[in-house]
Amino acid sequence: MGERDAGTVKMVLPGRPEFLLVARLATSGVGLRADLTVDDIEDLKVAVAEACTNVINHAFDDSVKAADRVIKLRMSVGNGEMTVEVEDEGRGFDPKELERSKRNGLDGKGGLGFGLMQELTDTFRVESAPGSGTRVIMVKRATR
Amino acid sequence: MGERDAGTVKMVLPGRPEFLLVARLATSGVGLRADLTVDDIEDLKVAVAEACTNVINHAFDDSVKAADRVIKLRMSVGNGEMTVEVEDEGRGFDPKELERSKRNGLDGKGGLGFGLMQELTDTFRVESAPGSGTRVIMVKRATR
Amino acid sequence: MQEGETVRIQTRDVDDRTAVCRVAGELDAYTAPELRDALVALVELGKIWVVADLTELTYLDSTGLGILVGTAKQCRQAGGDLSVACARRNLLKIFQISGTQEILNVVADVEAATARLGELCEAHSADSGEEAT
Amino acid sequence: MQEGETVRIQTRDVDDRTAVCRVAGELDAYTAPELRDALVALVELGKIWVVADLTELTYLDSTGLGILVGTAKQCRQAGGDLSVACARRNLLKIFQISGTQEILNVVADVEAATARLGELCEAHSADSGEEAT
Ligand SMILES: Nc1ncnc2c1ncn2[C@@H]1O[C@H](COP(=O)(O)OP(=O)(O)O)[C@@H](O)[C@H]1O
Ligand SMILES: Nc1ncnc2c1ncn2[C@@H]1O[C@H](COP(=O)(O)OP(=O)(O)O)[C@@H](O)[C@H]1O
Repeated sequence: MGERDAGTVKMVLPGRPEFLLVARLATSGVGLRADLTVDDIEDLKVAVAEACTNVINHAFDDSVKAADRVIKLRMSVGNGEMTVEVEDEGRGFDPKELERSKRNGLDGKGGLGFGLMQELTDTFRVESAPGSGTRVIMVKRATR
Repeated sequence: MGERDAGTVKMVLPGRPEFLLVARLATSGVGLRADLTVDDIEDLKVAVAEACTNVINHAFDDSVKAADRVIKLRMSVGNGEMTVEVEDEGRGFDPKELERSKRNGLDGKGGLGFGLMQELTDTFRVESAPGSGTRVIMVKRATR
Repeated sequence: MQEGETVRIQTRDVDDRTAVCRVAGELDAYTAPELRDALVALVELGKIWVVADLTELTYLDSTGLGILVGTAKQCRQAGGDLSVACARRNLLKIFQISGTQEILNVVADVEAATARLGELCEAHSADSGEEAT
Repeated sequence: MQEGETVRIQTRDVDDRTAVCRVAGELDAYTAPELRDALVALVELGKIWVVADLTELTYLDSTGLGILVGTAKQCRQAGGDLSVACARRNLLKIFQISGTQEILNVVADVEAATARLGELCEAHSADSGEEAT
């Protein structure tokens, strides 16, 4: 099914915690159509939620109007895998800082989110730079 | 919660049956945030799926490329209700024809989809004209 | 079972003219073709008395209704009928507002559906008998 | 219960220093504040031995983990500890890859978690005893 029925779902969600559920449910729905297993879908739901939670927690300065704090999701199915992109037009950051924050782990401030995204997906990439927004790209392969 | 947490979720889905599930799941997620009851959410899921099924079945001529056959969904929460708009840029039709097709009911060809949308929502409106796409607007009030 | 994990269809013969078709999961325009094929095959095999067991179905819309109504007609044309077993509130509402409760002989469970088909069969034989006299 | 129908939290005292906090449903950045408030209140009331019963939790991510780790630290600072009861595969994976299995004393059920806290309490008393001598 994965190969024949390639397709892309795009979403724009308010960057607020109450809409994380919608991101997870959409991930479930697209994941089923990508022939992911139930376990793989659970993993991807967490990875997607982590990326969205980061947008909510880190992307926007207080100056940004509520209506402009949005999360853009792009989920595509095809070639036996599911790809999710989570994008914001927020403050961005230097991904090189990640290594440092990762080492802090749970004891420091953060780093856990990206760690989970990396472990729970097959491919994981962050594109970001201070002042130019952030895009996280994650791929989960259908294993059945 | 409904009043404070107003917000809008926008989606673009491929106009194909396998993505109806994604539309229903998103409806569930937003419905929960709109404080709809489980029964009201079930009703709205059917109404949304009917509108999407119509896009899949009726909106596009064979000449339209697969990538352009999309369903646009807009779900918003606020004022104790949830509003869903289902839109396509397909062939459109004359809503006046609806009354006729409704009378045919199950015995004729169709009319059932719009009938269900009307019965399962609190407010229901169709905007369409031949050649200019279709938009269905449905409102479900939170009863709890 | 997770929501949306497609539809699951099982058919079971009761006698050479009667079968129960159990439809679990979600029935929409994506999963409906599978049910349509199963029901067409059933009627072609001469099962013209069909119980559609929807007691484990969680989602139904006009596409599924269309298939059930179409099958009911086919059955009746062949001298049989169809009865739906369903007790879920959200689905009963769909039968009700679409006005298909009677045409589909909607009852609460498979036992009642089988009994309903028995009644219809008897009425049918009686009719034929009357015509014959 | 429908997916996403929020989190449900129940706390139950075992003795004047021990409590079980049962967290069912989904724990994300939306529902986590409710758990944080419940756990903070518990520790403030002197319940420094806490079982976090996640056996009916279906979703957990870094926000929930952060609250559990924070509470475990608070408990330990006050001379107690926290133990998580959880047997769901997808959640165990989250504890495992985040390296929080040990710090959170993750075990399979409430009984094992209570036993684990008992051990830790004894070890603690023994330590204090040693220190005292
Ligand atoms: N969307 C984003 N916009 C701006 N900064 C971000 C974004 N996502 C992550 N970051 C930065 O990367 C850091 C590490 O993120 P993460 O690993 O998820 O841990 P945490 O969110 O717990 O800090 C964050 O603390 C933040 O500084
Ligand atoms: N999105 C659409 N684009 C074009 N035509 C539509 C659209 N939605 C509905 N229609 C027209 O309205 C008619 C009635 O729709 P409906 O009540 O859902 O019944 P059915 O889909 O079973 O025909 C359809 O047969 C079709 O001609």
